[in-house]
Amino acid sequence: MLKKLTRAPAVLVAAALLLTGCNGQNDAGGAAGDDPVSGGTMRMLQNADFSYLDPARGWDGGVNAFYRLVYRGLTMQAAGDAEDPNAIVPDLAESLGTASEDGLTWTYTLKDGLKFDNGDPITSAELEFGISRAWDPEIGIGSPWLRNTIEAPADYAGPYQSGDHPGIETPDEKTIVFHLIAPFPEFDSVLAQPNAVPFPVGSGAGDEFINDIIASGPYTLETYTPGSLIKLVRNEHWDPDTDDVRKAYPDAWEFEIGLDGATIDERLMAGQGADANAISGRVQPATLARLQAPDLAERVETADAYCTTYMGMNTTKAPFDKVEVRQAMNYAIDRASLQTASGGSQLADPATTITPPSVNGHKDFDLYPSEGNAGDPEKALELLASVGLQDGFSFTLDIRSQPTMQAQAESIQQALAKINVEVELNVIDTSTYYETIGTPSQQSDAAITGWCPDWASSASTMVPPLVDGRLITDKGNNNLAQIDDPGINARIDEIKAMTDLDAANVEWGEFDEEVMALAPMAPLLWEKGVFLPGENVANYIPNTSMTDLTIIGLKDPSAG
Amino acid sequence: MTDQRPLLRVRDLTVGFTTAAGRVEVVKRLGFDLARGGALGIVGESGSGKSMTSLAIMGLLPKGAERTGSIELDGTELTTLRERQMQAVRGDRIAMVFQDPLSSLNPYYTVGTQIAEAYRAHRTGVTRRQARKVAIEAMERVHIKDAARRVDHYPHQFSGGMRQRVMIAMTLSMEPDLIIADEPTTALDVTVQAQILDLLAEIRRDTGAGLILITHDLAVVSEVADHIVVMREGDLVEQGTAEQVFSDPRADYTRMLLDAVPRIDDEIGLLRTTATEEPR
Amino acid sequence: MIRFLVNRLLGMAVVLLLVCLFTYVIFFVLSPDPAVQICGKNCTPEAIDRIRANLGLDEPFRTQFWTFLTGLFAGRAYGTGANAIECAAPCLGYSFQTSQPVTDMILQRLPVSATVAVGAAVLWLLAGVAAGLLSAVKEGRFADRFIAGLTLTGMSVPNYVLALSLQFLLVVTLGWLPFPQAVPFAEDPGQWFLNFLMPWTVLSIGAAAVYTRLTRANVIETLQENYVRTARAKGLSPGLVWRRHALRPALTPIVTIFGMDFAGLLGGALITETVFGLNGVGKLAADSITKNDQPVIMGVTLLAAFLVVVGNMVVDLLYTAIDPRVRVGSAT
Amino acid sequence: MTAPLLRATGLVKEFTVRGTGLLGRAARFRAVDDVSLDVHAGETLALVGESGSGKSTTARLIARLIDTTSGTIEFAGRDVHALTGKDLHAYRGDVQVVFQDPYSSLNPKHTVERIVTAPLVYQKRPIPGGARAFTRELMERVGLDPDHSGRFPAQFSGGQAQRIGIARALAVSPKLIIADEAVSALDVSVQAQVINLLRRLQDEEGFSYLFIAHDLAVVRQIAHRVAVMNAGRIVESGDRDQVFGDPQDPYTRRLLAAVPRIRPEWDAARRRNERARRTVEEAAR
Amino acid sequence: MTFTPTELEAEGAAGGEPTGDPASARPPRSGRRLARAFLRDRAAVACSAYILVVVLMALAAPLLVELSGHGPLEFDQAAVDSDLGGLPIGWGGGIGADHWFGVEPGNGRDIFARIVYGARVSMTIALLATALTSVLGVVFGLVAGYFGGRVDMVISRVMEFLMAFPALIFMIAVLSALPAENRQALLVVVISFFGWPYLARIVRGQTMTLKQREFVESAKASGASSAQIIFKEILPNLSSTIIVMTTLAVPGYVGTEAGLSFLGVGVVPPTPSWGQMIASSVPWYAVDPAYFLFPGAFLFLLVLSFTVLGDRIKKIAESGEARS
Repeated sequence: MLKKLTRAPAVLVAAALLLTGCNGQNDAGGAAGDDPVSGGTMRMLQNADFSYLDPARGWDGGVNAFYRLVYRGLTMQAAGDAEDPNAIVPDLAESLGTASEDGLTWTYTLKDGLKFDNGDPITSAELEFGISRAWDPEIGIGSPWLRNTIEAPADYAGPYQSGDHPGIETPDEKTIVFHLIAPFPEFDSVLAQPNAVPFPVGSGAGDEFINDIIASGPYTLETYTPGSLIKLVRNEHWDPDTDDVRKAYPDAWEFEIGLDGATIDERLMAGQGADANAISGRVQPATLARLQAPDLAERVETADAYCTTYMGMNTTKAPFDKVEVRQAMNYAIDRASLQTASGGSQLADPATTITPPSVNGHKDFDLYPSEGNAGDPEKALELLASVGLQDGFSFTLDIRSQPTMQAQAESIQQALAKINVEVELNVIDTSTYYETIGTPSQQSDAAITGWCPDWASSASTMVPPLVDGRLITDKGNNNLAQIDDPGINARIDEIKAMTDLDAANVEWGEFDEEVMALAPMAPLLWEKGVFLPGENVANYIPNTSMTDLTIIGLKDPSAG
Repeated sequence: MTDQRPLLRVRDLTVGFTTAAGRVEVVKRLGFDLARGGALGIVGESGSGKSMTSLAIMGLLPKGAERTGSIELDGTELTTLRERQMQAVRGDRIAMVFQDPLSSLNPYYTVGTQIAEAYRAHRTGVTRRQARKVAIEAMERVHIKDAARRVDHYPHQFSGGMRQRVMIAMTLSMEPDLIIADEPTTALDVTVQAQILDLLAEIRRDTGAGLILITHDLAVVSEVADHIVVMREGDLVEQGTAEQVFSDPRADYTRMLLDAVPRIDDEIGLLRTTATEEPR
Repeated sequence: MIRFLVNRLLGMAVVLLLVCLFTYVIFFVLSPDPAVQICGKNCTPEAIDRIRANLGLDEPFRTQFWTFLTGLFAGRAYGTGANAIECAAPCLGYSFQTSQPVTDMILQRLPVSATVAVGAAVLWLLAGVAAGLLSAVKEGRFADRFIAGLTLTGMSVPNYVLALSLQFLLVVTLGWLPFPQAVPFAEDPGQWFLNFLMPWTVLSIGAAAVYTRLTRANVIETLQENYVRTARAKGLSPGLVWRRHALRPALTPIVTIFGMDFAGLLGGALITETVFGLNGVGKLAADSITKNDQPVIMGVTLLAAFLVVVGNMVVDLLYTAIDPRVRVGSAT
Repeated sequence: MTAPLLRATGLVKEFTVRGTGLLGRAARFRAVDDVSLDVHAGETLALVGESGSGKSTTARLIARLIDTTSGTIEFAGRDVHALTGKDLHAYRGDVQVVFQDPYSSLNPKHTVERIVTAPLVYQKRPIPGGARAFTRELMERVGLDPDHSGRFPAQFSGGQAQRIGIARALAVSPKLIIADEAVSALDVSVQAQVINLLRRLQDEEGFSYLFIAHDLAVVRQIAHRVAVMNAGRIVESGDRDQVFGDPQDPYTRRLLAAVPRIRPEWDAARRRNERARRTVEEAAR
Repeated sequence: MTFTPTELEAEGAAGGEPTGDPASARPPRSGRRLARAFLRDRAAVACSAYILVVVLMALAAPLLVELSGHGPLEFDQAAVDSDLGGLPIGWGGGIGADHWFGVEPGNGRDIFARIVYGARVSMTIALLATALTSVLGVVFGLVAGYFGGRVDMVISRVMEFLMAFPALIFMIAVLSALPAENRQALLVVVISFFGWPYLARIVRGQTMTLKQREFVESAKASGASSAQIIFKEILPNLSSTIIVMTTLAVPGYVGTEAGLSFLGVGVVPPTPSWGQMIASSVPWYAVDPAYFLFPGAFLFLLVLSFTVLGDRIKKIAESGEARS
């Protein structure tokens, strides 16, 4: 769900640290011997603060997991321990949406007994209001999918300035109808986005939701000290009977923010006092060695990658305008060394495709194989020689001033030195990195970045945004390769139109391979996660995309 | 004088420093007497050791200085006294007036506090009020006008001459037997100098205290002292009554010094100097 | 006195204005357009324009700066219509990253920074003055030389190196202390003390070394003053000479320097707070720098400068109170 | 009578004094108040007074080290204030200053040679015969060992250092030397030597002295004419013998009365004894 | 990070000598006597020796790396264990004949080579910053102190402003906002920009004292121009102060550079720097203390050596001035 983040570094850090979720593979064996029990306070130790409490503004893996505790939408991603955790299931709605024949009108019916934390009922009007906030120019800076799919006049500027949303109908309190711009078979996924949630009509203007929450989910806000502490307590008006997914075992949540990564790991390993009830994001590479100790090893949880770290090559600049050169890069890069530099085999896998295995629609292939993934310089040199570049060349690689990415860049530098290619690193401050590489006039020859799907139920948000030539913009561009291939563009339209989502996913896998034959990018790594929940934590199923916090509980609520 | 014993009797006083370059003696085997109520002038040019002599008597030599010889005050040998006993002597029996009254007064306390300090240190059970009264009296005795008000002023609020009066007042509170004045007028203008010298004479007359006046100015010493000690580079060059030293000096050095003094009422001509300066 | 105060206040205002202007210009000129950052990943040129207008970034620099200044004293409003946000004085603006009012963000962090600063200051003042006195008394002897060695070491160890070493030794290896967390005093005084002990130590060690040396030098120098000789000539006991005539003049300059150092510290101990993960103003600064959150950086910078300048002034006034030479004009 | 070498008319110098005390206002303090004086070629005019009387300020005004508030100074018929560039350099050569504290007035980091030749260097004038020889000659003239031209001031005694200061003044062959308390910091025996030196040099070179001093006895030994200053004003001036012998102004009288003296009868006795001793010695020979 | 100039300045102000009376009438001690006094001081000699080692290390870095066999940027996958998060294989972070100081976790770069090259960065930046600071501080201090009045007021206000400024916050903010190229030159400029007032304040004070001395008036009476008085008459009298102050400033700048690198705004990777090595060793110190220990110890010793050296030079200079 997380797109590459053009925005704050906070987002990335949070995304990296806050993990959860379920990843298909159920390894819940080890620690989860005991089942979660209701009660107690669950603690979360994290480095960065959440971006925004207001779901119309925030949109990243970390905060999305948090929103799930306090907000409800019409649909949602399935529980972390579900058979297919990527699936979309109904939440406030009785069932998934019903599309009209032409695919332009989607209708949903609300469950009974839905209430906000103040006891007011949630009706279709509150949903329409909450969803229309996405159009407010100042507030609606979160997920763009509502705006991308639902029909609205160009001058519609949200409920505060323009009033009711013309593209959403509420024929009665329990029915809500959406009119789309164009058919969109995956519209249920759009409504699972965090900004498609209800709010009392008229609330949330200005900075009201900067420090406050009007909850529809099982918890509501007790205290918020930005940058240091968030406390959640039970929302007494949340009715478990209306919620098939959330378990909400703990009575309260405490998010302790602003801790150093190493400190978090130390505290989790020590597990003193309340830290036994704590969870956190990925452990640091340095901690892995210490997790070999038997008592710690049995607490360890792992999660697969949902994002792909890749090096985009600017096909408008020589010599990356030649497909042979781009393929040579794919051959030459030493993914084994990249893997070690990024934390070793437990934290990263070499990536050979654009779509990671845990995203529906992944197809396993490797067009540029090498032994032990350590790179094939001979093959690369051959390719370079075929275009007369056997003596090498030099190019500039944009990277973020962040240790792991620097280590990755240095690894690429070393590997390409073997084929006489000199890499100059252009270190860009984290706060301006995505702005720079997203501006074609400023981007250099190549850049390292990552990409995650906006929803994992299909690869439709994984590959196309990176290669659709029609999406190249002057600012905020995601097609770093700036590749604009009519064949690719046509294939995207073709697959997107398919209403059979499973069949479409098979096509996305094929499409991935077709794209990689042109090598507009070199997939580098799938960065996985290793997690260390506290001893007293049960049913913790971490996920590198979004961990499902709503199913976690304590084994013994009286402890800690 | 009923008591034949001198008030102060100094014998073989030697002050030396041991430095990396060897031992340096700044006062060498000095010996002199001061009669009860007498005024002794110690004269010498810079580096003659006259100030070290006064500090040696007070037992206030700087760190690293070694003192040998004998200093008897009224029959008491001072060199063998313990520090605590010496404290009782200082301020009470021997008082000292220093050259630079500004730096010799603590800028942080009122002059009254500083004048009364000695009194309070040597008398037990003195109340604040009594001490203040003593200070005012002492200031009145040195002719500081409006003493009751000025007792609460700080040193920097006084002029140079007044500060020196404060210093003198400080010595008076304990009625000492001996006052040592080390270049008390050097920093002062000539008219003020005359007043301070008069004041010292007056106090001596009134209290009967002995006075040691240390100065480089032969004219000053001639006006105040009845006995003279002439020093040069730590050596005692000559001593005797003032009249004898001034009218019939024995040592060449004394004669040279006297020749070099410009006179306000003597003939004008080349000043007679016998010393030749050799570059060091 | 009043005149002195007025002059001092004016001087202070000038310096603060300079700080404001300087910071503002630097960030105005150097920084990437904050509107683009705020706008996020799905941005349109119109959206950027709207954000710029909201933040007043479309105004000429002079107007912007003036609005900023008036915001400081009178408050200001952001945006228009239903979404307008009132920012009461002293308004330092809103964080670009979190939309929190900068003033609130700083105020929330201030208690932690103050705890760190006060504890460290007490520690270094006590340790520094005590060691300095001991050193002066034992001048040239073993204790003096030993302390001299310690102070040189203390002055030389970079505080993050010290912080990491201590944490490794006392927390990770020996487990004697907890990982520092900002435990409020009221919650658990014992834990509060244990948690803050390391930050205090790290922060105070360099200053303690400097204060030791200062105290030693001042005391030794004061002991050579003529008035100390006068005091001894009056027959005062060594204790009295020390207490009345050596310590007060020797420690007065230390008070003044202490005031400034302490004020500087209140504005946040950036490295110590960052290394120990304490959410104080210093860490706020570090965090907002990585996020290029200009209003917060500006706010913290201004606060720190303000504290230093005010600290300077307080020290000046204090000095006036302590030193009669300044307090009472000369009569001549 | 010829025109004076130096004529100062109606000199005034005011300083702004920072306000003191509560709400003190900046005040103007008149350090020199309507001072007029003449110095003729070859003569010594002594300016006497106690501290704060304005005599040193007057000296600095004349040396153009500070600017006057009002009044005029003429040197050899030219208005000193109007001088610039070359003319000012020429004036700097004609008028030299010897200061009170020899150590303070000699740069501790410079050698004698550098100190002595500095005025010529600063005025961009050639050094006759080269720096080394020139320095040696000057040192000889003021009674210093020429071999010591490479030494630093601190390696000399006070009297010697003051001779270096005099040598520096001589380097540019001045017409007027302003001696600002030039002998007051010296021990009495050394003072006598330096006074003698100053007198001898005047005899040899014929320049004038403006002799600033607080010590009346010294002044009496060296001055031709005397001006007494008090609180910024000249209260009395005239020939030496007239001022010392028959002071008109009460302040002058007070000043004279305060000078400590060795009793004349002792001095007389000493002279008698000296003569007697000399006679005995001669007879013995 | 300790931004040491403040401390120096504080000490200078109250600690006496440099501010005291720089031009007291003492003979300049001959160079040989100073050298002898210096050589007798064991601590000073030891510190100089260490500094010399670091300097030589920096100068001979390419040569040393040739000897040790690994460049500062070279990866060595064989030396780290990918399955343990990239932990170096072997005792003490991989110390052995191949890697003298062990290797960096994750990529297996040779720590010895990085220390050696890191010395270059530390020394260059600290020395250049010291030089620039000294020039600025001396010139502005002299000008302010000598001319006084309005000139002094302007310069003093600027100094006050720079000293009131939270320099560290600002340095980080500016450095992170500026483009990364020429980071080293930028570091020097930024450090000096905030560093000069501390020296200038002392120089100003001493100049004001020296200006009162009669040799200045004497030079003026001899026709010297202001520039001549400032640079020929006054400046030589400040030499010992300047030497002492600059020696004492070097450790501050070594620390500042390392601190900024530690905070991630110093030199740009992959250029090695001690501060940066320490920063990247933080997560590892529990499992691989050697990675923290080497740069930490080298940095600490360098700062300590400069501090002790400055302290000793100050003492020797003072005793030279105190002895007549």
